[in-house]
Amino acid sequence: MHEDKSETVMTPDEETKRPARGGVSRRNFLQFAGAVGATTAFVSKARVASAGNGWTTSLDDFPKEKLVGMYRTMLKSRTWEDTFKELFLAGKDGLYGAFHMSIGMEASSVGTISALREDDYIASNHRGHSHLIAKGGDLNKMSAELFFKQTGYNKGFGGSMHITDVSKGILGMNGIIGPQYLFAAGAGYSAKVRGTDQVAVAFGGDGSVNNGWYYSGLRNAALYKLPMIAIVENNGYQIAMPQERTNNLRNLSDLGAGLDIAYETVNGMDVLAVHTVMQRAVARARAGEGPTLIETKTYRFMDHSGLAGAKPGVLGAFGLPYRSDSEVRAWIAEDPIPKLRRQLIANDIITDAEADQVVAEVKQLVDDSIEFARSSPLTIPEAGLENVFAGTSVAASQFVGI
Amino acid sequence: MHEDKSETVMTPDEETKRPARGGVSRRNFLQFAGAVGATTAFVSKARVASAGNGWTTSLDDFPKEKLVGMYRTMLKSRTWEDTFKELFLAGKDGLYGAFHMSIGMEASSVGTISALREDDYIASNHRGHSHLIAKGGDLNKMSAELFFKQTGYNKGFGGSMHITDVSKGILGMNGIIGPQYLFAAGAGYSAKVRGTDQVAVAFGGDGSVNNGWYYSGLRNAALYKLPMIAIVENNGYQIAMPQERTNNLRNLSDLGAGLDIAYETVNGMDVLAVHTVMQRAVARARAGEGPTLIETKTYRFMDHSGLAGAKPGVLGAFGLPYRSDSEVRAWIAEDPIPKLRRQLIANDIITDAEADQVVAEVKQLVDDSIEFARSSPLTIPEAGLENVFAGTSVAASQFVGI
Amino acid sequence: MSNKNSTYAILEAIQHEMRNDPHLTMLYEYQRPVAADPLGNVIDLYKEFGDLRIPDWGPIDEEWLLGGAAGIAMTGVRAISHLPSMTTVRCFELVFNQVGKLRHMTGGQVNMPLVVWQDASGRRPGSAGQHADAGQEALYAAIPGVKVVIPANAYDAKGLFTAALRDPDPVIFFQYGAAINGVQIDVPDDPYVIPLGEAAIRQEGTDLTIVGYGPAAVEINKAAPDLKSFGISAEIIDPRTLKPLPIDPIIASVRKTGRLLVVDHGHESHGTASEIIARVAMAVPGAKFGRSTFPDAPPPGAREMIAWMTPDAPKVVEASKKMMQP
Amino acid sequence: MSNKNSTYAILEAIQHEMRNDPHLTMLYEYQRPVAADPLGNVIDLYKEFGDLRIPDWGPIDEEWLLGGAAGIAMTGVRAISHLPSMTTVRCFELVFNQVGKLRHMTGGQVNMPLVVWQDASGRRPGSAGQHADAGQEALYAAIPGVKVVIPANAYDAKGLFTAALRDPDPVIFFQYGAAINGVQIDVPDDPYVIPLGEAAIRQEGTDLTIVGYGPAAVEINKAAPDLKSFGISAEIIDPRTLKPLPIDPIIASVRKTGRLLVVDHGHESHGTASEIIARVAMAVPGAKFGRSTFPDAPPPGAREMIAWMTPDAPKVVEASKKMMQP
Ligand SMILES: Cc1ncc(C[n+]2csc(CCOP(=O)(O)OP(=O)(O)O)c2C)c(N)n1
Ligand SMILES: Cc1ncc(C[n+]2csc(CCOP(=O)(O)OP(=O)(O)O)c2C)c(N)n1
Ligand SMILES: [Mg+2]
Ligand SMILES: [Mg+2]
Repeated sequence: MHEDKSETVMTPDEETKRPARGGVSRRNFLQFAGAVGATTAFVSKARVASAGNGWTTSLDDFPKEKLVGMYRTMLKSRTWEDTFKELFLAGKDGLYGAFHMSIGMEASSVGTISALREDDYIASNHRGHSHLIAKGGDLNKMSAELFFKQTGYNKGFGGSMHITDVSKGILGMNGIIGPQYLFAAGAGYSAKVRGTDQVAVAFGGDGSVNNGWYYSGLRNAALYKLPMIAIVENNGYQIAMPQERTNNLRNLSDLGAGLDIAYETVNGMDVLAVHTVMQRAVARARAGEGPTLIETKTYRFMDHSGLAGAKPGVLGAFGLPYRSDSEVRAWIAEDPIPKLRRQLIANDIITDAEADQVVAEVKQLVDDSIEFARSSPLTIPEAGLENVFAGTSVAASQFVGI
Repeated sequence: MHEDKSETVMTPDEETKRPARGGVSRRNFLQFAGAVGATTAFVSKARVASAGNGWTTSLDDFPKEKLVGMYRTMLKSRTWEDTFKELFLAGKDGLYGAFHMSIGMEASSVGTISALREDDYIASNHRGHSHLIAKGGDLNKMSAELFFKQTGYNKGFGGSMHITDVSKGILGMNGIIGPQYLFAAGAGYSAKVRGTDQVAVAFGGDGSVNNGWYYSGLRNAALYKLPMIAIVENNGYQIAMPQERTNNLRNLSDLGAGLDIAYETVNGMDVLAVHTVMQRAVARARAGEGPTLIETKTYRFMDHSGLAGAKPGVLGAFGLPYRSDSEVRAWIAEDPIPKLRRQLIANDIITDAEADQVVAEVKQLVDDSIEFARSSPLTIPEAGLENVFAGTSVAASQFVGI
Repeated sequence: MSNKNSTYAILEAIQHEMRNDPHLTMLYEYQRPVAADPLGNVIDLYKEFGDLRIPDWGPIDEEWLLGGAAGIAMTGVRAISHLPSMTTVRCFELVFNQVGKLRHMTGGQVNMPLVVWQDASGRRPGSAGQHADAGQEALYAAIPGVKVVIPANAYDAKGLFTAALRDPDPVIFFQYGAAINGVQIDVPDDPYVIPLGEAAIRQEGTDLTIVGYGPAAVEINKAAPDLKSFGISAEIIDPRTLKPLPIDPIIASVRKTGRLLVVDHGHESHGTASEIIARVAMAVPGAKFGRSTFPDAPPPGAREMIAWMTPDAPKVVEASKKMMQP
Repeated sequence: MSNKNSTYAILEAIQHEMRNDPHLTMLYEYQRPVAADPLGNVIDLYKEFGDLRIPDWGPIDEEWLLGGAAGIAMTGVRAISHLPSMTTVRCFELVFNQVGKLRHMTGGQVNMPLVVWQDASGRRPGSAGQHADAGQEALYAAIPGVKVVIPANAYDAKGLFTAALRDPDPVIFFQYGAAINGVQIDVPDDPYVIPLGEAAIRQEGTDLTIVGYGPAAVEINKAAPDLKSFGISAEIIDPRTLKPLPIDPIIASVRKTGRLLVVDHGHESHGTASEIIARVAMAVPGAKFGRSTFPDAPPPGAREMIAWMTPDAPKVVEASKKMMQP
């Protein structure tokens, strides 16, 4: 028991570490959450105020399929992660490995990526399931990868944190913070060389903005006017470290002023607001007007990684040392998925029954993907020597070959 | 001859490389030079307009010793480098190694550093002789280091590009672009830990602002409100690459807007203007108000490194492929040393004879330092194995010891 | 005195030095330095030393943690830079071109009393790619001007960390996950020093010299009983320090046994095993050499793959048997 | 066909591939890729291919040059990242944790057709500290997933660069100052390939195997006549590629000569010499080994010091004589 304590209090395995609460004020976040609450309570067909960034969006501007598509995609992401959360909690299927949920942040991923074309690029981070699903990632292959099976996207080499689908312009999730910005700028450069009007989008958390690669990616995109967009998903925390204790900017997109590029901060709990801001950025990028820096203010309902504070059937992780439960509840009140559903129904875009139908369809897809993963074969140990270089294997140097 | 050409056109030894002219417009710089020319031609006791940054300085604000001191220090730097330039050109003394002159940029180094205290810190770059001299560097030890002698500052280990005097708060010149900003931020942190009100200043060229360490040093200084000042000496070129082709900001200090810190761009050819801006920054730093980013617009009259385009007895390097001679002449017209001399004399602060006296004294100091260097002993080869770690030597592994 | 884990042992070392040195400062990232020992004693450096010397706020920016700490150290304030496990080489250039060179380049002027406390994952399943690495200590040991330390247990961790904190030169201290609770051993409460550059001979033997440190030392330790039961008298040496490398006791041992097996969780090529074998090969002609290392591949995520690729205790036994074949 | 220097030879290789591949792009820093051969032919890639594929503008920002080029390569456009000589490890983490790992981590999905053209100073006097380094190729060869090449002359440079440009995997290509006009040799105008991983046996011999690449190969070449005159029949091998390392011809040679001397301008510890000696020691028991390397110190500026520390031709001769002693 005592030994346990010293282990869980601090080990170099940061994923399992829970620093004690820093005693910092949550004022900024609660203020922001409050503002969101006040404005999105008002749901009207004519105008939906998207709090925090001064932009307003009207449902009229969106075709029905687009709106339902966004709903479906957010739900797909939510349901897929939620299903895995339940599997992990149930201790079934022997699941193991890294697992960072985007639950609560789906408006940011879906709002941005739904403004892209299929041939555009995204470079994602450790919290990227939702980006992948929004970009058309195959649930079967994603589930199989979480099971570390041969049929997974990465053939079991990568797991949750590295899922990649180059064929869909998904340059990959990544376990390291920051290179996304360089990769996306490079992908934008590549589009220019090939003479296409593709756009490349980098995703990072509020923790990724204090990194030289962020500065470099954005600055070079500005210099060469690259079709690159940076999405900073500010969910208020870097593991357990509150964002306001890591950077002296209140709105992280303000760096754009010092880079002389377009920049906006948007309510990341409002998929339509995010989409609107993103559409403008995409138009700028395709028109050769250079990069845009977008900050989406959002929140992860669960813990940084893994299952601390999570309970079966409950949305959100509570009782964590670094945030208050009332803060979590304030943000859950802004959950973008029921919010969009309410809007769609209130505005007669879909009926309650149609919405339930979407829920059922998505659930079926997710369940099928779990079945696919379960019934897929494990990896072959020797395969670990492959894929270092194309078409060859490296030596099995763990064995002394005398 | 042909072989020579292919060698000089391109080798990995970038110091000797001369890329062909990029064909880029020099408009910005000429405009700026023009502006400087227009305003500083006006010399009056009441007000000296310092072009480019909107600040004006009056000689009345400065005690006589301060003014004469600045003149003497600029001259010391100029004379020391100029003397070495002549020695290199004469091929005497077997001089070798890196040699980056600050000639033309003395107002930037002296204007800033003369606003510091002796116990403040500076972290300098490859073009730092002038910073060192301004911070009180010993000419004898500097000269001996250029001769790679035992009596040099670095005992012959470093040469021109690495001169250091920790005892005077000179954390060192450095052959790598960028770490200065981290070191100065760290030194500022150290001052806070020790409870002093010391200030730490980083110097870098216009080429150093596109580096992650610059962003990191400034950003952390902002976060922790460190007594750190960054001086970006924008001399218009990065070796042969014009500054406007490397960064999309017109005034490099504008990044400060995106970092939410104090920032200014100042006419780097006017030592009083630079000093005034720096005084404000130092006051802010000592008062715990955090970092300042200062850009000094300046120019190096000589080539990037070495002697290309230089002639004995001639100020400036001409005929270089990447800049026009008329551009060089426009900037030489702004030479801060005769400019200050003219001001001091016109305003009856010193007489012509007194000024000549300073010139003579400085020349003597410099000549003495060369004599000191000449008569000092060469290094002992075996000493190269020392100073890797304190108090020991490493093995002479170049010899097979069987 | 109790069965502390290495993190607690390290914090004890830091706490003691911080109490004696009013300036010693540690920069770190999101991992507040708090730990408890088995008796329930808690060390919370932040609570004791406050927000300036143990800043419990700051960015995810390893270059600041390293470069800022170097700036602190250069001005005479002893500093620790604690870096997370997936960024073992995020600041490599700053160590290579600055931290390791400044004393030499300035003719001895710059002191760099800096300890880089580098977490390291080791070969754990389910992490993949960047989160299950090992062996980067060999890259640092290739850099002139820095010392490199890799304890395999809490006792060594405390003694070596104290030595590092009292050293005038930069020390890179690798703390592997496997070495946190690796070999259980009592750790004295009082401060003590294990000098950098001293190997530990874990077991004496006459047939075969087995060398390994950090996670490999943990596996070798596990394999020891089996080796005995197979009649192999192994001399087991943990160098603990890679730079300065204590090669003499290893050479002396191989002179006796005639056989050297180096086990390393780093990669096959250009790892520690090469350096140790090469030095012994020059000194002991005619000896027999073998190495068991992780292959020249990144760590895969799937458990089956990474487990098969990692030199664990059973593989140490197999390798030793092979080494004993005529 | 003429006595081109390696830079011209490399530009020939790039020019040829760029003419065949309409997208191949090079990012570089302040060093416009222009060179002339002895006949006065000039290659100016910027002039021929323009500001997009040979951008003659951009920042001093090696992480962009490397990371941006990696982003370009990931999207199917072959890329070259040309990095200056004092920043041999400025982007080390990006190579270690991204460029080298992405294929493996993604189960083979990511192709990385990227050539890193890394300038390297070598041990020149008057530069000191960061501008007279050598040996960093060994650090890259320690990284899984990247190939490493170091030509010692213009002929090899062109053939290896062409091979690198046709490889689906990332290749780090070290161009040392000493190897630009190192060994004079005619370079064909037409494209040709030297496969990665093939050693060159520069001279056959029976007494002693001498291995070295890059600047060391240049010095060994200079020492060859003296060795003959002292009656030493040396077999001289230039591996040219460090990863994949062509160890078989070296092993075969040492089986014949019984003696191996490795010469390296990198440092003593954890350098290439260790890896080569260790591999041969495992394969050829009883052989005699020696290495002549730059010491474990940064390069000092003063000529007397750095010259004395550098394994040059006279030291190669001395070392060979020592190796021949019984
Ligand atoms: C360069 C680097 N440093 C540290 C880490 C360890 N780490 C993983 S996730 C994380 C927090 C990231 O916070 P943020 O960017 O806000 O993203 P979020 O997890 O909140 O989505 C950290 C510090 C890492 N992966 N990479
Ligand atoms: C990180 C790094 N990249 C490249 C170089 C090579 N280099 C030396 S000086 C220089 C130009 C610097 O230009 P700037 O910062 O404007 O300073 P200036 O020489 O004009 O004073 C370059 C590219 C270096 N020293 N360090
Ligand atoms: Mg976050
Ligand atoms: Mg410049």
